[in-house]
Amino acid sequence: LSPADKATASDLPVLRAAVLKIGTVNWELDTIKRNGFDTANGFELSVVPYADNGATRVALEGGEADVAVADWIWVARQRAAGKDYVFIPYSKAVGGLVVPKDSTATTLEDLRGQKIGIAGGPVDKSWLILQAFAQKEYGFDLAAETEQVFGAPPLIFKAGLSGETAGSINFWHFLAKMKAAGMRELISVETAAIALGLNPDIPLLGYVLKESYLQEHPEMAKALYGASRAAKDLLASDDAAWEPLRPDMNAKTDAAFETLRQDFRAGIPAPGNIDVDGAATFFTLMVSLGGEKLVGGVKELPAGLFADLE
Amino acid sequence: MISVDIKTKNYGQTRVLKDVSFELQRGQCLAVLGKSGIGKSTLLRLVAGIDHDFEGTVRRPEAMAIVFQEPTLLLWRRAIDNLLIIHPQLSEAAARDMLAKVGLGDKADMYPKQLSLGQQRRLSLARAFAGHPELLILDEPFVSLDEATAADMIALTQTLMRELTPATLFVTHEKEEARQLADRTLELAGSPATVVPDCKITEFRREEAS
Amino acid sequence: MISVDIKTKNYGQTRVLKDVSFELQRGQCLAVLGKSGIGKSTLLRLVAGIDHDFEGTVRRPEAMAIVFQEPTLLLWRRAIDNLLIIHPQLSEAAARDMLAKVGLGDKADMYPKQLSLGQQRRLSLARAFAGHPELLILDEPFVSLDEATAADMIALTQTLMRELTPATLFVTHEKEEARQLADRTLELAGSPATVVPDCKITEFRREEAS
Amino acid sequence: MATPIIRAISLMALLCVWFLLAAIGGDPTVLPSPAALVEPFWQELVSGELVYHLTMTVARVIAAFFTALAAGIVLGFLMGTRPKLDKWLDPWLVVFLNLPALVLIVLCYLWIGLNDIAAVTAVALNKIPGVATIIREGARALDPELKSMATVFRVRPFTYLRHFVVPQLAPFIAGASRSGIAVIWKVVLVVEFLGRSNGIGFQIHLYFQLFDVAMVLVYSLSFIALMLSIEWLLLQPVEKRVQAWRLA
Amino acid sequence: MATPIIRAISLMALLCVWFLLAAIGGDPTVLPSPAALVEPFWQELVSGELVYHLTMTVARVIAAFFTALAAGIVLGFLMGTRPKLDKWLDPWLVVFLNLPALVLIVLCYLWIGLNDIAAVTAVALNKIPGVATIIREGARALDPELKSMATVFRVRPFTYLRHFVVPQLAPFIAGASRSGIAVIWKVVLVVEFLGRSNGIGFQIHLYFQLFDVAMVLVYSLSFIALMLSIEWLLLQPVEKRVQAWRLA
Ligand SMILES: Nc1ncnc2c1ncn2[C@@H]1O[C@H](COP(=O)(O)OP(=O)(O)OP(=O)(O)O)[C@@H](O)[C@H]1O
Ligand SMILES: Nc1ncnc2c1ncn2[C@@H]1O[C@H](COP(=O)(O)OP(=O)(O)OP(=O)(O)O)[C@@H](O)[C@H]1O
Ligand SMILES: [Mg+2]
Ligand SMILES: [Mg+2]
Repeated sequence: LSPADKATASDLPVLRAAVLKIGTVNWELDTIKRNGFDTANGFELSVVPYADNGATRVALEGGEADVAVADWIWVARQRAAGKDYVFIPYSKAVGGLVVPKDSTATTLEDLRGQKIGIAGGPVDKSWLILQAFAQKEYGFDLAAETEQVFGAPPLIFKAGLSGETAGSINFWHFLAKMKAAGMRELISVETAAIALGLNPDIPLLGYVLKESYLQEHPEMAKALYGASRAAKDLLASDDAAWEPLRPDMNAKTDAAFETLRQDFRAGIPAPGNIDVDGAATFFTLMVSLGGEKLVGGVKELPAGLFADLE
Repeated sequence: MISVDIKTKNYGQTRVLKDVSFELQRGQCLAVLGKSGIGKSTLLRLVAGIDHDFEGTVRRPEAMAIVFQEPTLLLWRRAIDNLLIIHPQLSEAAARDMLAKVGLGDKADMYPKQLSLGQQRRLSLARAFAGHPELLILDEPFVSLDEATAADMIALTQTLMRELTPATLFVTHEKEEARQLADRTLELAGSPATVVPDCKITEFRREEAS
Repeated sequence: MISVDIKTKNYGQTRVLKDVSFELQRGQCLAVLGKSGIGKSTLLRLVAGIDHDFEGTVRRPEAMAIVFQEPTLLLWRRAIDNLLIIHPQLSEAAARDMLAKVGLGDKADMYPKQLSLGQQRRLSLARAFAGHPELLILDEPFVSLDEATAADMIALTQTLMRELTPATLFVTHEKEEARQLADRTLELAGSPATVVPDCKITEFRREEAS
Repeated sequence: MATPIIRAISLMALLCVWFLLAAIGGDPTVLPSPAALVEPFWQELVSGELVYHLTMTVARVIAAFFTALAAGIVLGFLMGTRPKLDKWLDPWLVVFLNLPALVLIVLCYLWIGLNDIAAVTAVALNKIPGVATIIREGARALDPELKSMATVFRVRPFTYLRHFVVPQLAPFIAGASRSGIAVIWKVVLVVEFLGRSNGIGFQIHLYFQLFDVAMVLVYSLSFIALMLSIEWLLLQPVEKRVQAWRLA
Repeated sequence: MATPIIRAISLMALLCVWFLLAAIGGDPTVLPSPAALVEPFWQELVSGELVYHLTMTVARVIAAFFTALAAGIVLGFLMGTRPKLDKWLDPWLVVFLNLPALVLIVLCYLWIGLNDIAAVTAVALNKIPGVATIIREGARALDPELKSMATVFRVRPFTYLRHFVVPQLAPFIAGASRSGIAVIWKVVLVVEFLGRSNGIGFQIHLYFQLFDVAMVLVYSLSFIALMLSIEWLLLQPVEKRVQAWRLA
């Protein structure tokens, strides 16, 4: 920073972001800071890394951070429970189900009676969507007719590679690694979502802020969104922008690095506000699939969930 | 100076002591006699204020010293520290001196378990003698000692009694010991044990004088 | 039947015993005398095979029984169980009988801490007598007992010695006790302690006979 | 006052403190008041979820507890009574004592597979060194006089263990079991969220991810309630019998 | 054989077992051989990362350890010597003993804030009941005869604690500290990954997420190495002095 920048920086409101240190969102935040997209949008970004998703949420709730990353279904649940969380889209990247290289399975039905490893728990969104898809497409009760093994993402990763599980649903950067290691995607959640009549362009992941914070800093939603967009545009178009991120991406090979970059780019949502109707459809499906456990008491998308970005 | 009036002492359902009362002035020494298991140690514990679970009253001075029937030492502290911890006002020289008096001059830096039982008992005696008790309670203090050592200890006790003039209460099975040390004896008998009526506090000195 | 030949026994740097040797046949009883802290208990521990850290040899039978200087009871088991656990072949009736013999007939169901010290010692005696020892080791077994009880215990010991004819080794400070029970005496003296030469194993019976 | 009454009042007091804290906090999503748990609890009970997950967890806790306790007692006793063995094994003990639960759990899952054998093994391996450490201290403090007595009277090894050693170790065993079962249940929670598909730990982690504190508490407290009843119906009566001689 | 030599051989043996397991496993991503850790270790050491995170963790462990030990010993002693107090507090003890670490940690973070005070409080609260449980057993086993002796000789309370109580509780304190410090460090790991941005726990969890087992082991073993040196340079010499009377 030049001395002039410093002077202005200290006057700017600070946005403290609690993020998973190894999360992909770091790539974006890193790019924002590196290129001064934060100060350009009138705030100063301060990133506090944590080792666990739960920790970032505790940080947001406990007032140690102003923004964290979550999916909007989680946010909807919190909002319904009385929290004043609002959502700004970040990524539409979703996962899929992968099978070992030499697996003979061609459809979900072929997994009947076998083990599926799932990283996100029983209310993992990908898992729910795939269940609905199997039901609709083949009249096949995926949950009842397979055995599920829920576990930590690295363990699901390993169990998938070793063939202990016949299929795996994992977080997307693990999926990228699994694919890089030769596993094959049996079906992507995107395909399933389209088949279910959902809008696949609805970003699931996003930044979560508190309304109370936005009241104090009314411009912040748009400012953050602006900075995020600027970083995305850069990352989407400029391969060179990735070079400084590479050490933190934990990509051992060039191939893995490529996959990660591709998948990240594929996950960049279209600019602008979220399609609320599409989200409502999506949410209704989630309510019917995940039930109380996933969404708490709510049946409908709570109003005011999505921040206005335009 | 000390006055004891015990109506009853029970252990659970069993009554052990009944109507035991006596008084004892400074400088006086009372020997408690009675067969094994009659209640002598129990009586001493009541007098010492260790056991409050009885009917009756006991008046006792503050400054007391006791020799239990078993040595009851701090096994994790050296012999000399066993004196110094209990008597913080005692100088180390005085403590060593006291150890020498009971014949443990060369054992000051040993742990109790490195002493023979007789030596442990003498350490326990030294501990009782090292303070300035107004009431001295001794529960069979001279057993496990050979004749010569026992005689030494008795002489030491007599010296101490002369110098510090505590009221002394002691249990023994040896009539001879009682005669040497005590002014009077109190014999317990019966079930529940009580003071034997005919010899209620026999007074030796007077006996001897008569 | 038992033969003891101890060259030296050290505790750390300190030599405690030196050149103690004797033999003992079944039915014989040897009294060990010596002043407090001389090394009597140490000798007994060597003979009993508790302590192997010495120079010399000891030949002893398998079946032994011991009365330590302190009662050494299982405080968490009732009096009767303290016999039955050590002697699994003993019937409960026989155990109660043995308790009655040492005057604890009514204390069978008490925990050791509920007994007076004299009673605990008698329990420890009963434990030693309840088996069929070929070697009986007693370390001051009759202290803390009144005269009458002590006499009973001595009589009991004599009966036992007559019936089971163990080799007996016992420590005492009372010459009178030694005279009543022992065939011979062995006196320890000196530093390091060794057998007093002039009275090396005095033989009472013979003495008396002469 | 009778013990059950004291217990009831004492728990009531705890409940009051909680009510107070919840009222002061004022944020039911952070700390819901006890009253707010009744409904979710009922719901989970009726649906059978609670009983199902509790059963799974309890089964794991029991399996791991007895394995860890048995192995830990044997190991601790041997190390406490044999200084030579102790010297050799002590470095291993320190290493395993301080190996993070995560490392052991992950290695077990990776080697044995994502199954209950791995889970229970991981938990037991986690706790054995802790039990051994405590028991070792107890074994070092065993009375040498009683040992001598046993030697002279040729007491059989089993009798010696049962009537000489165990009663002397009883306070150490009691301490190690109580604090041990608590640690085990906490490790079971971790094991369950890392690689099992049921159990209280699985549920707690799920609801923690959803930030549903009420449910987290419902599941936590169910196990605690179970532990309280075990404590009162089993542990304390047994302990009372074992320790009777002290109070007699 | 001299103790240091035995220790070295013993640790070597452990290393050999590890080499063997790694060779048998044959998958360095699951269990890398010890040799494979040298480079990452060196790298973390040179970069200063290792020292930084280790310092943070050790500071938290020390703070929580002394808090938990002091409070636990006092509480355990009071409960062990006062049966009435024990009856009243026992239900609380069982509840807090079995409260999942996660619940306490999250509540502390939410109430006190995401800072080190909350972290240390959470860890200490987690361990106090465990220490108290073990010490309570020790306090119950205190020799009543020594207590009587102290009463008659009017031994001052502080002297009584120092020379009568502490030496009798020593084996319990030793056991509780050793197993306690291990549990505390494990809870610190959880505390760190749930809400701190540094420390071994943070790093371990991070590298676990990345499935970098080598790094997880590097960080775990650094702490273990530290514990081994504390054990050998501090704990065992102290223990030897305290227990000298047993071996004399
Ligand atoms: N805690 C207890 N519970 C039940 N009975 C007990 C308890 N303590 C002692 N007794 C009984 O009380 C009686 C008196 O015991 P006490 O120790 O006073 O005897 P004593 O006269 O000192 O005997 P000794 O000369 O053998 O030491 C004994 O019969 C003993 O069994
Ligand atoms: N573990 C030990 N370390 C050092 N010295 C010891 C140890 N045990 C005993 N001694 C010493 O050895 C000597 C003999 O002890 P022992 O117990 O054999 O005496 P004793 O003849 O039985 O005496 P008493 O009649 O008093 O019981 C004593 O002077 C004692 O201080
Ligand atoms: Mg008595
Ligand atoms: Mg002796």
